[in-house]
Amino acid sequence: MTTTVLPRVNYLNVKHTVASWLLTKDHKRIGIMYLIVVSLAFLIGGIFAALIRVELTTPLGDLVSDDTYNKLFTMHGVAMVFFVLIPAVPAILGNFALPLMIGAKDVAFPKINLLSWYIFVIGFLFTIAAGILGGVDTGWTFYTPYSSVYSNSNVLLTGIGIFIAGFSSILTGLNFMVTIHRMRAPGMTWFRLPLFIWALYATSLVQILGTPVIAITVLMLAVERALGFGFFDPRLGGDPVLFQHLFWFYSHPAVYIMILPPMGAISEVIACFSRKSIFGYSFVAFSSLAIAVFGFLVWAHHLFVSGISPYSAMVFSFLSFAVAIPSAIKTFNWTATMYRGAIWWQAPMMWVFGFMGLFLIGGLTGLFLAALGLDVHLHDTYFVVAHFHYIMVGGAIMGYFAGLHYWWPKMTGKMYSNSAATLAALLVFVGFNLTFFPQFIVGYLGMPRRYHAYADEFQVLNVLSSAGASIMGVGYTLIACYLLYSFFKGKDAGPNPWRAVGLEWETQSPPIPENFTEQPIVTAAPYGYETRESNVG
Amino acid sequence: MLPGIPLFPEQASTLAPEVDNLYFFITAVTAFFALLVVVLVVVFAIKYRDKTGEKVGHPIHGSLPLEIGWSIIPFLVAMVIFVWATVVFFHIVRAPDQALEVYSTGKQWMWRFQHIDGQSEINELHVPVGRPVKITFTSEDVLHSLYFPAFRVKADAIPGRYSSLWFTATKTGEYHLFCAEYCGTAHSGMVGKVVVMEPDDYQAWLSGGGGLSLAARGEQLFQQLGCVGCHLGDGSGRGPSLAGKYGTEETLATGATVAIDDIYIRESILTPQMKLTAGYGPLMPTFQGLVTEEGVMSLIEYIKSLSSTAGPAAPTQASAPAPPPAASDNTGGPGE
Amino acid sequence: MSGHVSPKSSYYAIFGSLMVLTAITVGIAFVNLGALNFPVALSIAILKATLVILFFMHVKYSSRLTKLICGGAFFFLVVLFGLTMTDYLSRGWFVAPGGTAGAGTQLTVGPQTPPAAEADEPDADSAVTEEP
Amino acid sequence: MADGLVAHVDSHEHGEAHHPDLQHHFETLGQQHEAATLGMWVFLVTEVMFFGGLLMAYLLYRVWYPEAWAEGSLELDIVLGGFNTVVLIGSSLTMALAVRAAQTGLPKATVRWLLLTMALGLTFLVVKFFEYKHKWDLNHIPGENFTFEGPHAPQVEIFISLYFALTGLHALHMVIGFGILSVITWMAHRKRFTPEWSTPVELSGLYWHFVDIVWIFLFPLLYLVDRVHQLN
Ligand code: HEA
Ligand code: HEA
Ligand code: HEC
Ligand code: CUA
Ligand SMILES: [Cu+2]
Repeated sequence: MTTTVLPRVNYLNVKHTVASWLLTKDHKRIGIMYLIVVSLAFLIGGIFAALIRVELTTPLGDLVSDDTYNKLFTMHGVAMVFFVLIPAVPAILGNFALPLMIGAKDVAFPKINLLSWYIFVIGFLFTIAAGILGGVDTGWTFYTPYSSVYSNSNVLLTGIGIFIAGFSSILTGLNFMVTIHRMRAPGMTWFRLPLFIWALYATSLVQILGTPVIAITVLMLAVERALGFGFFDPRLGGDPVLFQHLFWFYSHPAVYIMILPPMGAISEVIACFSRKSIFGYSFVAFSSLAIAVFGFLVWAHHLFVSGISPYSAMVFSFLSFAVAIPSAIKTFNWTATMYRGAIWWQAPMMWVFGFMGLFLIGGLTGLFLAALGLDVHLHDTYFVVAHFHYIMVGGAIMGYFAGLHYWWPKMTGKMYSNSAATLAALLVFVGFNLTFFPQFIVGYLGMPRRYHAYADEFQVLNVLSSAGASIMGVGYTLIACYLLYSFFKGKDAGPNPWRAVGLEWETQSPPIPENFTEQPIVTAAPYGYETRESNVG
Repeated sequence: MLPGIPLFPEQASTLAPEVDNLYFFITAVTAFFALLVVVLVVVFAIKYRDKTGEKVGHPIHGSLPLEIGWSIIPFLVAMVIFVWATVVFFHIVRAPDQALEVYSTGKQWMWRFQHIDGQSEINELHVPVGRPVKITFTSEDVLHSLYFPAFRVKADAIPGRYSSLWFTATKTGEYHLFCAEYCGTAHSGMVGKVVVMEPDDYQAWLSGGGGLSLAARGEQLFQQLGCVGCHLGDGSGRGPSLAGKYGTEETLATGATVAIDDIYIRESILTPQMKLTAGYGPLMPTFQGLVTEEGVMSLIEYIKSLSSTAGPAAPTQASAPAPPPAASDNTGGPGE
Repeated sequence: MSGHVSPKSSYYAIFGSLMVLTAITVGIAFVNLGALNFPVALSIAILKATLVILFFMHVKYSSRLTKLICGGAFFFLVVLFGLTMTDYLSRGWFVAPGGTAGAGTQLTVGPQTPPAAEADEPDADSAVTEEP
Repeated sequence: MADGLVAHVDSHEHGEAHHPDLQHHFETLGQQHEAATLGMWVFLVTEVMFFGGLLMAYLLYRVWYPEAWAEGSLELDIVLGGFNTVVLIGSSLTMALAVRAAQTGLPKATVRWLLLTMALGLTFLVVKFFEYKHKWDLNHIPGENFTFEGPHAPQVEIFISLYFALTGLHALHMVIGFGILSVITWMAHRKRFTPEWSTPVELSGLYWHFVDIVWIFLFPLLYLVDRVHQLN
């Protein structure tokens, strides 16, 4: 290992003015700017979640009014889905790491990249405005005719916010796709791409093909609500179920926008801390694409009791089972990667351990819901709530934190406390299970979701759930503390604290504005950990 | 163990054990896969732990047989679940022939149930044990969803459409009834109970409450709205006779044929011009706005009852299943 | 560094074909082909679009990737239409015994109650609303 | 790094003369051109899906309410629609010729063809405006004041809603296209394009052709629906 003297200039300190941030076209800075906005959205969404959990400690609706409660879970869902999880990994970690990992100076369209951030912020502001002006109470799914005719809340403003934020997602996807096609360093062939890149590529596919459909759907909803056009209105003979088809045509694939990038990050971290190549590289790579493509074929599994044809339900159930297979392939390959590795228990790997268990439970309970006869009972109960939190919080958020902890030293040049990070991972893991496992049981008992008050016998399980949420809250707060501390006061991390392979670790931390001092040329497959040192464990 | 915490819902319908068995099966299968992976991860993490971070792993790059194996086996397992679950599903959606019919409408924020014999109740439903009950329902405003956890059935109520669900209760008692589709402010208050009774008690309950039978109320409406003026029993009126029509097929002016069922009658009342009967002009006015969803349901029930009376009996005299004599305009099931 | 350059004449030829096809599609709209009118009109539109894509947009001379992208867009459009229609087209197939259609009934007309959010008293007797 | 997996070479010499249009993060004009073209195509895919949502609604209700569709379509003026189709396809031709002129290094011709394209686009929009105005006068705007005589009035309202949504969105794309072409024309006038670098013209061409294609579908879908069955 050669030690180079770090040049002082890096992308963080090259200029200090606020304008130099707000007008930056540097993908790394844009990634940081996303990090700030998304963390804010996570905090807001988390506060809503906390209020939900407090309300639900008693069966009576005694803390907040029913209308307020309805607004709480709606805005929780909207904030978490559209402003946290969809941008979290692609827009923060992807933006930061993608060009570095493929040896490019920047993404293909840096100006559009900055534009995406602004669009995102404007969408976020609209949504916040909707919240401040009284909130919105339709559920994050905006089902008509409630949303188009009956609701008295700020549906329009929220809809516009989501519509705008959608374009940010589209542009990010477009940018990444072109970048991966056209900006790879010499020698960086498709099968030398790190798996995170494959995952981002698959994600951009979904963003490009799916997001326009939600955009037009929200637009139709808005026009129907504001101008009285008829698209879904049953009074004219329109079909409210059509809205659900169009909504889920995007929103099911969107769950893969949320999980694929964290899966990619997991692949990076697991290889690095097992000191091994990924087991079955090409299977993991192609399963990302398979999930992205097959993910478009299953949306109506959210509609099994919405009045669709039973035969159609059968088709969608079948396809939902089929789409589980690529996820299975990934899971097994990650497990096999650890076999005979040299597993280094560092903070990012702790998050991976959590991810593996929780994603598994989330994914497997998806099979319960994809099973027609069972979904009739489970649909719109807390079982569904538990399922998606296991995947989205236990899987995607855990995967996001794995990636954030992995690249944090590269992003900031600073190291956080490993023991604090391990403790946080443990707290979140324990708190998480306590929060959401009881919800499977209460769901099977029949407690419907979006209930402000519930039957007495569900109380004990709900109290457990609220208790768990507090532990989780402590965990998340801890993360915020030590990461912020490390940013200002942390030890220098050095260019490659994990001794990882990959182009992003070849440059200094934090990287220079142009990423690399000289154009890298790639000559081998990724994850060559074994061949690096002779010290086989 | 904590007393008083239910961990499993009551099984109170013939469908419940079917659904629960499926649930246990999927739980067992997924638990197997979950344990397999979790145990392996834990074992590997401990066994191959390297505290120094200096060592490197063995160069293992993959194995085609393994990849194929762990693609095919989960797929086959998933297909077993799929087939089983689909069979159960079709049991759930296909109501048996001789079911006791109940009509219902959901609106913000209550459920109204209308028994054929006249009783109507709100947020409460009385049914006999051991007999299939089929509920046909719709919504007057937004989406709702009728959900009986103890019976493991639910279906969305959709404005402009009829949905149906059925169950055969197997245990007497009182069970929850929920609205499962988010419908606005008091969604969580749109709850009630279903009371499963012994058949005798049920009969007693039925006769306890007065009220016109659904068909009889339909008959009243048929007169009030002036339907009789055109739809004479012998077919001599301006509109076709409706006697004996239900369940048959009608030829439309376009030459197409349609089955005369609930939906078709509903359409005929609300948008008569949409499907004109062959041989008649577009004379019939729309009754949209003049009759409620429940009114439509009782009219349908009345027209249905005409089918059982053979011959050209004038519709006004059609004999509906005789309601209890205490026929007042005010229905009030014991539930109210 | 530019894309493909075609001779001017080929553009005029394509334009001519597009005009002819437009005339045909308008003409055919006035000829009764029974159920075929719509498929024919759609086929002509697809043909016209293909001409524009291949020649005006130079896809004929573009890379495999561009062709793949064009094909991909239409593939997913077909997925959207096709899978959604599996629902709508098969709704009529499922009729539960006893007359009322089952879960898969085609929607008819809407409710008549205005969207006032009145959780009013149960008006059991008045199945008839006031005459306007 | 001791692993030897990654070698380094010097990036392209900074002493080389740079094309003024080459952005710093690209290596060559070729790479830049390919990235931009690919980006445009991907963008057009998103546009296809965008219109796809509306077309899905169109498809469903057309299957459900064929009579209402025919009734609604009779309200549209086939002559104006047909005229606009010719105008728009014509503008596609002039656009293609403008791109060709730019690629072959004829700035004057480029400007001429672009102006012609814009004129045709404007003609389209003006005709569209009068069609809308006609609808407005007849109270055929969906919403509270929608009036329509006929047995299928509610379903015709859905048809008209889709008509406005589809053509409105299309017209919006035309307006945006008009804006883009104005800039491009100005750039062409300033002789910014050479056979070596005419990517912006090519990209706006792609966009313009796409808008044309949308109309190629909208015309039969909206104006030519089962006329003959209605007219008998
Ligand atoms: C990141 C988000 C995410 C992800 C990745 C998934 C993944 C899956 N989801 Fe989930 N889902 C949601 C988020 C997500 N979901 C949300 C938000 C909702 C509710 C929305 C709302 O209504 O508000 C929902 C609701 C939902 C429903 C509708 C429930 C209802 O409302 O009635 C269904 C039904 O089929 C479903 C199924 C699945 C399946 C089969 C997968 C699969 O992709 C899972 C695949 C993974 C595995 C299966 C685990 C690994 C595999 C193995 C270890 C091998 C063993 C496997 C076999 C034997 C097959 N989900
Ligand atoms: C990514 C998605 C996501 C995430 C992360 C979460 C996180 C949480 N969610 Fe939620 N949830 C949804 C997506 C998500 N949720 C969706 C889509 C719905 C459906 C909405 C609908 O029905 O319409 C839902 C609904 C939902 C319900 C059901 C409401 C109902 O149906 O009535 C409940 C109830 O318990 C709940 C709880 C929680 C809890 C306790 C957390 C906890 O994990 C939250 C913990 C977080 C905190 C406590 C914040 C503290 C954080 C910090 C202090 C760190 C600050 C950050 C930095 C600066 C780095 N959520
Ligand atoms: C002004 C006369 C008139 C009145 C009043 C009238 N109808 Fe009709 N109805 C007709 C005519 C004419 C037809 C046949 C043409 C058609 O299908 O619209 C018809 C058709 C029907 C049909 C379809 C029958 C078939 O065989 O296809 C039903 C059902 C029906 N009417 C029910 C009713 C009910 C219920 C009412 C009262 C609420 C009513 N009608 C009031 C004239 C009338
Ligand atoms: Cu009615 Cu929820
Ligand atoms: Cu889904």
